[in-house]
Amino acid sequence: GCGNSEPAEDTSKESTETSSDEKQELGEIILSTTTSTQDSGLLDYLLPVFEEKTGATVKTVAVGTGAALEMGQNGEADVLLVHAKADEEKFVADGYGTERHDVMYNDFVLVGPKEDALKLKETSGSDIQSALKNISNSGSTFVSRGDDSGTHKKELKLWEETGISPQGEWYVSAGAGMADVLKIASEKQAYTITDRATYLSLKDTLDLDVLVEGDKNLFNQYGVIPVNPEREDNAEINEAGAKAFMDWILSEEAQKLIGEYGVEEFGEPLFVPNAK
Amino acid sequence: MDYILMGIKEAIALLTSFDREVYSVVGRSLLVSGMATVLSSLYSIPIGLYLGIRELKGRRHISRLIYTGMSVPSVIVGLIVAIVLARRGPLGDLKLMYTVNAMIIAQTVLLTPLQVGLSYSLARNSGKRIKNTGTTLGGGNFDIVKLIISELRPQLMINVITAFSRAISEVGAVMIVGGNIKGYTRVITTSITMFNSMGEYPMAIALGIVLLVLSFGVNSVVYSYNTEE
Amino acid sequence: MDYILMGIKEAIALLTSFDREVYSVVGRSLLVSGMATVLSSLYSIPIGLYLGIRELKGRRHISRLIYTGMSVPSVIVGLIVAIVLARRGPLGDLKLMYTVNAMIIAQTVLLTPLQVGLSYSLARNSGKRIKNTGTTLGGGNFDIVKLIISELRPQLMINVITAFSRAISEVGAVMIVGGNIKGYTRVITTSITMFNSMGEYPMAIALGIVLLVLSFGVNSVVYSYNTEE
Amino acid sequence: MDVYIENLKKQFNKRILFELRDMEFKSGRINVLMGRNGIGKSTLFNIIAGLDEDYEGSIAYDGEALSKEKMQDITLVSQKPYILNRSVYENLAYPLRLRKYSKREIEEKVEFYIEKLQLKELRDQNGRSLSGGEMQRVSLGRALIFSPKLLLLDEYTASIDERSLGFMEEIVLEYKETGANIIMITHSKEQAERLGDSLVYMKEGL
Amino acid sequence: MDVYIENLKKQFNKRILFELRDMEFKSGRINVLMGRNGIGKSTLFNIIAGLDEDYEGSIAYDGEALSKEKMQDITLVSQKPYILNRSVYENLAYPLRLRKYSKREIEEKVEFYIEKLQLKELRDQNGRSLSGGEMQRVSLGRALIFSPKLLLLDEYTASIDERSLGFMEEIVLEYKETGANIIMITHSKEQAERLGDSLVYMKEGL
Ligand SMILES: Nc1ncnc2c1ncn2[C@@H]1O[C@H](COP(=O)(O)OP(=O)(O)OP(=O)(O)O)[C@@H](O)[C@H]1O
Ligand SMILES: Nc1ncnc2c1ncn2[C@@H]1O[C@H](COP(=O)(O)OP(=O)(O)OP(=O)(O)O)[C@@H](O)[C@H]1O
Ligand SMILES: [Mg+2]
Ligand SMILES: [Mg+2]
Repeated sequence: GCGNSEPAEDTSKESTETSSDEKQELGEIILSTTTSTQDSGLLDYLLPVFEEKTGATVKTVAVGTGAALEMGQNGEADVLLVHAKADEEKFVADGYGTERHDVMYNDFVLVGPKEDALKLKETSGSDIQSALKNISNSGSTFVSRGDDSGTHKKELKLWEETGISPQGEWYVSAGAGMADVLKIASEKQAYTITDRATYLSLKDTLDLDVLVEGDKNLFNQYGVIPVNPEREDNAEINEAGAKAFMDWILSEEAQKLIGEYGVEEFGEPLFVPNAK
Repeated sequence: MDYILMGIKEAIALLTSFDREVYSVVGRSLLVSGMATVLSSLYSIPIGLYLGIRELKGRRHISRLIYTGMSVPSVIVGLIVAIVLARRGPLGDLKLMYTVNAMIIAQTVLLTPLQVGLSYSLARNSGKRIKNTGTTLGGGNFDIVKLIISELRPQLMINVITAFSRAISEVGAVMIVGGNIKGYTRVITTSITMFNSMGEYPMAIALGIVLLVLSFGVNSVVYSYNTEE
Repeated sequence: MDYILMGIKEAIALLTSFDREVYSVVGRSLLVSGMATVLSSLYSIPIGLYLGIRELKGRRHISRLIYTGMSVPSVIVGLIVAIVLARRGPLGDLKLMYTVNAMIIAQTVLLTPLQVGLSYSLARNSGKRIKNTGTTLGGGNFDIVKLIISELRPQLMINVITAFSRAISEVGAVMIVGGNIKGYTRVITTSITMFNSMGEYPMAIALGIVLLVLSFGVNSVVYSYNTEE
Repeated sequence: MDVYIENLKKQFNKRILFELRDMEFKSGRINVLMGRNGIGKSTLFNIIAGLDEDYEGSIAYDGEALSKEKMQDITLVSQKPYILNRSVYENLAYPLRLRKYSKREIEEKVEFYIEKLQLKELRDQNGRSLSGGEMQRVSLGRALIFSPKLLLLDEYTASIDERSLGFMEEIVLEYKETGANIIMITHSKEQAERLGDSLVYMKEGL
Repeated sequence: MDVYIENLKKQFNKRILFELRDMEFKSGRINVLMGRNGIGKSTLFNIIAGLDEDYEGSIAYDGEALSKEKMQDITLVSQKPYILNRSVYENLAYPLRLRKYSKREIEEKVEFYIEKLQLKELRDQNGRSLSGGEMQRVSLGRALIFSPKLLLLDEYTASIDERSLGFMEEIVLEYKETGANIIMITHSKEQAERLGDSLVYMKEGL
């Protein structure tokens, strides 16, 4: 409880008008995002810079894309950073979010057994559709996320574009996170589609190689969406904080940081900034 | 709150749908956790009781160590079993990873310290008179372990129920070594976790209710062998 | 197998580094699980004992229901507590979601059926003589609950240790209501889960070892109040 | 507190243990209850003390049914006494603490019985580690200390040494003078003769 | 099995309970052990039976130290017997089953003692629900059935009714004829006189 009759508190409120204390205005921002951004270490790298600059504290809750969007709908998060473009646009259109902007992308790759029995590297090159056809025709095991995540949705879309409805013994639906699915694929010497960041961070523990990459269909766009504070029951939303976070992550400074992340460790950036 | 109501409705729908998929997930949960409970009971209870009746030196330290074992997080158990069973691991040739057998192994390992700890405590706290009786009638340590099992069956049953409840409700170990693969290694708790991360809360709650119904059934069966009353 | 060795090395490094981040995660684990254990003990033990000494009608069914409660998966507990504490939930105004307090609440709820079940079983199996003694000396039900607590303290301590071990090793509930937020709600088990999914197995194992060391410390303290010997 | 038993029938599962037409135990007396092993004496005591409600028939306590208030004035010195896991002193104090006696009263009464039952050396010893005879003393003291109106003694001197038997009997004889109803089970005819004012024999088919 | 005790000292924490210079119990006799409550009789029995190893001094069994084999021939009828949670029949059979007796032998011996201890009606009853006196009978039978060479009887008739006392004593007198060593604790001088061949009094500072 807070005794709002106490004069001391009133003065403290007034003193926040000064610019040096402006920082504290932003307070706590709840950022709901996918496990891939957290597990890749990107957020641990970015957020301290933002917090230092603005004095806000960002509480990151990393969940599946489905749960992240659900949190946004319920007003449990102030701002979202997710990667399922179609759903995101619907989310904004339905009035759950105020706006949506591209932040960055990473790319998906098709990984599989090192010996590459299907010779996908040679025959498919960077053509994901031909690779998928080849896998399904040969009945080679393919592990799907099967968890309704952004990655899963992307994979399903690729199958759809290829004109195959994947089902049968060869198509394993794991219902697990990216890291688990990569491990399963490695154990079973199967194929799967993964974001490059997760693959790179687990590479040493896996018996898998990248077989197909570079198809523009494999790009994975991340977007930022502030949750709509005007919706019923959304009074708690930290509107200013969400806006500040969005503005910052789209800013030149943040975009530059994103572009540099991972170069040192993996020799290439994990995410490509593309805010407009 | 709507989620909870929707969850209850969904649970009824699931249970009455006789959907093969649902039943196979439930059956697998029962198989994995039931087998793990039985297997771990077979050796952990005798070991725990044996340690409990022995007047070992440094008993206080041993007690603490044993009870500490009960805190091993299931994710760690999963991880270590996975390291051993993985293709590159020492038992990789058995190709057990991502199978129901791997899940049973992981849960058996997970339950071991719990079962040893609870049996140990039972022997220490209630086994003294039984031990003395057995000893004066000519029983050795092994006979006394058997005697305690038959004398304290109701209490041991509760320990077994406690172990089963930890197994059936845990997700860390089975997720790592099983992988929640549809049709093969998916169990109730891994499904719940999956639906939770998908934001499908009513479905998650529904499965939670299904799990409790299952658990009630198992407890009823176990309980009917319990001579408590 | 290398992971395990690396994990052990890493664990030693962590424990001796005196890294503030590591210590705050460990401290938070202890706070959350310790508080939840204490809070749930305060009411669950008396309730369990009370139910155990009463000669209730339909006792067999009550027993089964109580033991069934021990199987509630932690993810479900997390989910339901989250629904209640969410901004739009009935207790949304308290702004508890994603705080340490929410984690304590969730684990307190999680431990309740376990603590009730174990105390209930204790009263049923070992409380009869104490109840009769208390009754003939003029005690009412409430006095008898107090009497059982003082007479069976060693056994109750083991129940409390069992509850603590479930709390400190579980991840489902604290993950959902806490969110594993760095510097705020990150605890050992949520870190382990995170490192596991990041593929940093040695670090996950190292934290598992840290957790066991912590648990050993707590058990030692609890155990020194245990009058068993 | 007079006890009047009417048509009391006790059975385990289907087997009838006893059926008592009527039986009376009057206050101000030592009523001795005898009978062969397994005839049901201890079982009857449990029923009278309100510990076992699984019976048919009726028992009147001063003409009334058993109530919570009445239970406060009834106690049982069991054949296998359970001594609490605390000091002998605290064992004796326990029934007084339940009844919210003042600190001074508790101290006075407990010291009185410690003296009387020759428990001085055991004062601070834990009750669970006592010898058989010591337990019987503590159990008797713990029962008398709150002045019950109905005292059920189940073979309360079975393990008492010869030297102490005298004062153990003396104490009960003294206590009779308070007008309480004392019912005592014993297997010793001599003891029954020394202490008893009335004698009831439980027999098969009574 | 002769028992010879030398410089046996038992203490709890710092308190010395007893120090026995030397004490001898010869086979083929009933050796009575008496002493006031709490003097340490039952504690001594526990030590002799090998249940309590926390003492100083030495005990020789037929001149030798206690071994696993010797333990097979020693038994204790406890002051507070623990009867197993199984039928009376199975309680009696238990020590024989431990010793891998044949089915026929077990049946013969058990039936013999059921008859002798007048337990016929209790044959299939659960041991935990017996009355005090019934437990003492079962406890005695369970001890004699495997013909121990050293039999420790701790107040084994404390709760036995007058009618049965006779045969309970008779059985032990008969058993003496096997040449076994019987040591018996009792508080009854009469019983000591009736049965005892020798008498040891435990006293403070002995
Ligand atoms: N649960 C039970 N089921 C069957 N029989 C029982 C049960 N409980 C007690 N009995 C029997 O009831 C009878 C009466 O027991 P009780 O303890 O009242 O005898 P008692 O007269 O006090 O004997 P004692 O002189 O040996 O103390 C005994 O034969 C006992 O075996
Ligand atoms: N753990 C203990 N700590 C302290 N004293 C103890 C402990 N255990 C037993 N004693 C004491 O040792 C003494 C001997 O007990 P024991 O049972 O051997 O007596 P006893 O001679 O058999 O008496 P009784 O005739 O009453 O059966 C008792 O005074 C008892 O209080
Ligand atoms: Mg009796
Ligand atoms: Mg004794």
